[in-house]
Amino acid sequence: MSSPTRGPRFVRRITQRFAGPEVEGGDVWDAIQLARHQDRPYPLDYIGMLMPDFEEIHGDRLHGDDAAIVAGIGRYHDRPVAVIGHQKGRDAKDRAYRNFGMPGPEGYRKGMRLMELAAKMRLPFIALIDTPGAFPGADAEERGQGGAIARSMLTMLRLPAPTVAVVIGEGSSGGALALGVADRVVMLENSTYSVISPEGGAAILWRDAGKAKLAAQAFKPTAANCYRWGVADAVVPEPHGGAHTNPEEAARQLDVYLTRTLRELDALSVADRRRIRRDRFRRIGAQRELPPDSSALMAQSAESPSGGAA
Amino acid sequence: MSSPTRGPRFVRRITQRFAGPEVEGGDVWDAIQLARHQDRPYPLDYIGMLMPDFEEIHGDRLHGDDAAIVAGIGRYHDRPVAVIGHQKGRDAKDRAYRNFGMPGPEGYRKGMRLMELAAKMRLPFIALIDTPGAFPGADAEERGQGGAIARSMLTMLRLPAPTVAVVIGEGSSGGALALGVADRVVMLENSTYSVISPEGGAAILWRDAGKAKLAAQAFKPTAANCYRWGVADAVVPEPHGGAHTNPEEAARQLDVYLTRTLRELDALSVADRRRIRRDRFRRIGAQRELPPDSSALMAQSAESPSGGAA
Amino acid sequence: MARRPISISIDRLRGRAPAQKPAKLPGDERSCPRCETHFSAQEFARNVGVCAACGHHFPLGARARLDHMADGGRWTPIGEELRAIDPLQFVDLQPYPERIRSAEAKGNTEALVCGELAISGQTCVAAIMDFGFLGGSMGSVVGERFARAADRAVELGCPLITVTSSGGARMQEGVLALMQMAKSIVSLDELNDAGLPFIVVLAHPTTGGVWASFASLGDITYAEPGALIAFSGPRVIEQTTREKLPSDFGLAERQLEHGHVDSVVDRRELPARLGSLLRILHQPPRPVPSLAGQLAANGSEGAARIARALPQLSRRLRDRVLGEGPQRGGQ
Amino acid sequence: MARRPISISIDRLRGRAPAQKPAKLPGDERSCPRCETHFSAQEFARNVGVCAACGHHFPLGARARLDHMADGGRWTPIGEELRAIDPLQFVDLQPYPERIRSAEAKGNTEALVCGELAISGQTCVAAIMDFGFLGGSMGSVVGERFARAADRAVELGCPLITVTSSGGARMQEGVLALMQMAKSIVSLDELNDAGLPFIVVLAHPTTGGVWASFASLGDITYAEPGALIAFSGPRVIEQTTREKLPSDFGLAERQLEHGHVDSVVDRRELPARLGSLLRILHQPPRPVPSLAGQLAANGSEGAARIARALPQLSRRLRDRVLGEGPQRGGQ
Ligand SMILES: [Zn+2]
Ligand SMILES: [Zn+2]
Repeated sequence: MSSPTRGPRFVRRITQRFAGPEVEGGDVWDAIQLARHQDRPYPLDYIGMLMPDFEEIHGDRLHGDDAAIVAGIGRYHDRPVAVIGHQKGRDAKDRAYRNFGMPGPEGYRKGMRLMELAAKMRLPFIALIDTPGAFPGADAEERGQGGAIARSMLTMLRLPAPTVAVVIGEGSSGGALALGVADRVVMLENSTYSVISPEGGAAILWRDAGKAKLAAQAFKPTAANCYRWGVADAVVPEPHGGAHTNPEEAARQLDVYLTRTLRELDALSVADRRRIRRDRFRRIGAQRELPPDSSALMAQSAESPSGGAA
Repeated sequence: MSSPTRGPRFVRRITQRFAGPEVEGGDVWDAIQLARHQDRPYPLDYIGMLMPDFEEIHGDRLHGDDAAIVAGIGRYHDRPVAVIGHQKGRDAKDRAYRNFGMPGPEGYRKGMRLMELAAKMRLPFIALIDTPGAFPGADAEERGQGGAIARSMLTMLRLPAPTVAVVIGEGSSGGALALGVADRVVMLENSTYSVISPEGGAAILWRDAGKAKLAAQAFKPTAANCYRWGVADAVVPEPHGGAHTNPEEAARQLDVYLTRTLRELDALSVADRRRIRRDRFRRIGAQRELPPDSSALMAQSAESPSGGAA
Repeated sequence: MARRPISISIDRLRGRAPAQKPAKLPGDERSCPRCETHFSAQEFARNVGVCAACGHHFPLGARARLDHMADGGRWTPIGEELRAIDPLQFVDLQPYPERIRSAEAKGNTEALVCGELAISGQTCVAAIMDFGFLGGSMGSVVGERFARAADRAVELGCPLITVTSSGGARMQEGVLALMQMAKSIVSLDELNDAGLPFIVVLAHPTTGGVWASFASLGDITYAEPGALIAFSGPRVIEQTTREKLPSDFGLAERQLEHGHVDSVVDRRELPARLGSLLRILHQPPRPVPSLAGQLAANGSEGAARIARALPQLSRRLRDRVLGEGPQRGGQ
Repeated sequence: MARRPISISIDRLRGRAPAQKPAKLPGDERSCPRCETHFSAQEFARNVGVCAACGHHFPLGARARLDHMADGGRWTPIGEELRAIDPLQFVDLQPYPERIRSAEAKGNTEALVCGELAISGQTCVAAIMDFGFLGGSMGSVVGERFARAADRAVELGCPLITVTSSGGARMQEGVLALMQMAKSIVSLDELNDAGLPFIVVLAHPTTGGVWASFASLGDITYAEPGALIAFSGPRVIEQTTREKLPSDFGLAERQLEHGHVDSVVDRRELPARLGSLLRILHQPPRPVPSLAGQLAANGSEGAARIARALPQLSRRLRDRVLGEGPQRGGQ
């Protein structure tokens, strides 16, 4: 059993359950620290705890193998499932090997190989999201980083079997969403999901990566908020103090959620799953719609934030 | 009109019509010279003559663009069709630019992009085959030359709309077949289709590339023979002396064949086309089958060369 | 058969150097950042923002692009009624509603303007980004307008064309902006099901979440000369990897070499090129085969007999059951 | 839950150096070309052709591989009745029929041996190449046996496993040999339709038309340590391009780095690894959903009512109409 080293216990429980008020100010920053805690379970930890048999695949059949993405077939409750995740490293050497969980196009294309197998065998597809973003490198760009992310989303959207995306740590930017176009998108209680990492956002908005705390407060990327905005369909509870304090319990909670959700999704037809999946993302967003006869710019009515609980 | 420079007239008519006896000995070598004649029309020549409007696509969205493969959408008899071909160069500079018609994996992957569009829009797919083989290079190998050829075949096999492959010059090795898994495979009268180029075969069998003539005589890769073996479904006549003596007439003959064949194939359902296409290649080969009770190695009966006219 | 040569070489497809910010000049005069030629606002408009002297491509507004592309400059807006709100109560150096207001004051209603139009007589739907509106950033309105444009293309059975110019997802809408990437992908999947072409024109700059979603999934992809096309911008890459990037990093011409673009097209030639492409792709709507005929073709006469007895089977059901939706292209 | 670690690093997956020809020794003794250890035929067989001292992988016959992989060494041949003929009357340095006869005299009937077997209790079909039979070259019999093996896997609803070792297409059958590449692809498409896994094990050497057809399309691809895997062999490449190749060009370990192989697996561990993989992939045959239920799920109650009235609709038709064939994996 590859259970991670335990870190120091976190005494403060910083995230409210999803019925409660949203986390504000400094607490958001604490949430981000918790989502990034170096002892937090990573995909291979959850896989080790939930899937006694797992066969990892390697390589994109084009250029290389990207260790920032792990992908494979696992035996889960006596059936094969396809599993993928962003894999950060825990110690310095492993972190470098995993490129800090920042995939290049090879990683997403390895993922598409797995999707192809999942499509052929009609395997449920489970994605575990935990990345500061896709790797920003000239080589990655020239091998089509943008297209790899886009095509990963499109391929995932078309899968015939149930798909579930779980944000287990930090889900930042298109590099996270590349694995997130699923029937159900859920977040662990202390995970975050954001358009960009706080540092990246601060560098753009304040032109100072040091203003990351401010950016975090502006983005408010907590699980509770994402649930409210309709970005997450559910929040999976973590053990008191965070998933790293008791990985087995975190895995057990995830197991409960996945089992129930796969059962629900299994009952649907391929066509229904596809329609539901499309509708889910088709609805996401917050905008207002002017009444047909309004004189353009000045109208303020018909506010229709279409986010919210799904 | 991009008609090629006319070469010296070929006075000897070397290829018998497909009802006649097969070409033997030195004549096979002459056939090979004719199939490779530097003034012979190339895909862009046929496209220019048959499709007044043509939009070429470039790039594999992964690594680069391969000029040894041309691919695009053309307007053919008032409908869009997808066209692809191996493109050799005519002068020294163009030949280098086109890499002598020897594609790397980028070329086949550009082709798969075209197949994807053809699949989505249900466009007929026309492949014009003319290559000494896929490029043998270390880089090409490391970017997956073998897998690119294999996947090109599989993708082509799955296309929903009619597919036609035409060997217009020399069709050698897997580099040719990569574009040849079609509903109908036809050869121009003076084209050749072979497991390997004569030089390549000689280097392997006689360990002397200079024995190319001997190899050609052994492979007998003429259109007439390929028709007899069931590898070609039809032989398209060329103008007297070869296609290069009158490219317009060669294009006209090809046009007649393509028009008739697409009409036939259009009448079938997607499922039927797929079944017919699979059956066509499933049947190719020549072997014998021992009777069930024969004592293994010695039996000689039940000879069943399954090639022949389809 | 007079027409442009078809044997396009990479060399001939090459474009020009990257754009820099135009210098401010007194009055309505502009100066080209590359060749320093001065020209008037009229000249600028006449050349659709391309320097007549050196071919440098200036940024161009979405409406000007639509006017230029559409036959007779006529197009019918789609989704204009959609406006941004501030779901996060977002404040960075300035509150988000203030940013929206000052962007709107410049004349556009959002960073994506969509319309129904004809190009060389071919009906199509266009979704054009405007870098002048908050850096062409993709927020909820951009996502919803794009989706409605795609819906309209499916209704009409015509191609969808997009011209992209964007800094990426709109920070001020947080994770909701990120989700618009996925939303745009859903629209492309609808186009796929309907068998309709998606044509992308990459203008300067196309970066971040726009490049990493619909912009990189064109069936045919053009780029304007000198356009920067990247997921991560050069500055971010240099800061992260400490590598020095080549001066043409991410530019359209280099992206062409790396296989990510089909052709670099001068903006002045774009309407003609698109017209020609649409003409080639045009497919008359196909007669939907009857269920009976299909089943018979599939080799099951018994079922075909049954199906012939079912005239009440709606076309929509038939399509779904047979897994063969209506195939349409062109207008 | 004792099991092998799942966090496999590239380093740990690395194998060993390429194979050279074993030196001939008096009697049945062999010498390892890498570490020069001598060992007897019994030792060789016990280690399935792997040097116990250094792990060097010798070539191994197809039957020995099947005996090793199959539970209890029991397997049922498929396609053994197929034999080569000489369709081209091919003569190079030796007439083709003579080549066949001397190859057959060594004990195998062709370069591909297929069988139905169980691995760790899981039914599967295996198609194993034999380099000892005309360099493992792919002719018509190889193609037809492969197709029959795939047919059998579809019949049984079980995975197809292949071990490849081949110089490529068989020259002596000319273009008919080339066509076997396409024929093998047809078989893979049948497996695809049936939703069955295709597992490839690349042994030394896997080159030419075999690598450029079924060998490179595995859902999961293992390679033996030191196996050369290439479309064009190193000699051809060096002659054509005049480039000097690295000493590990095309070897399994390097192919792993370049993303073309999932795992380099020691031959001695292969049965256990395959057994574990088959166990993971095992899917019980699914109940085929009723047409009525399917149509209802698709939201069309009217049609569902009709469909409920059609018990005579065969399962085969149902599958085709609904585009959802039976999904099976494992045995
Ligand atoms: Zn200028
Ligand atoms: Zn040894």
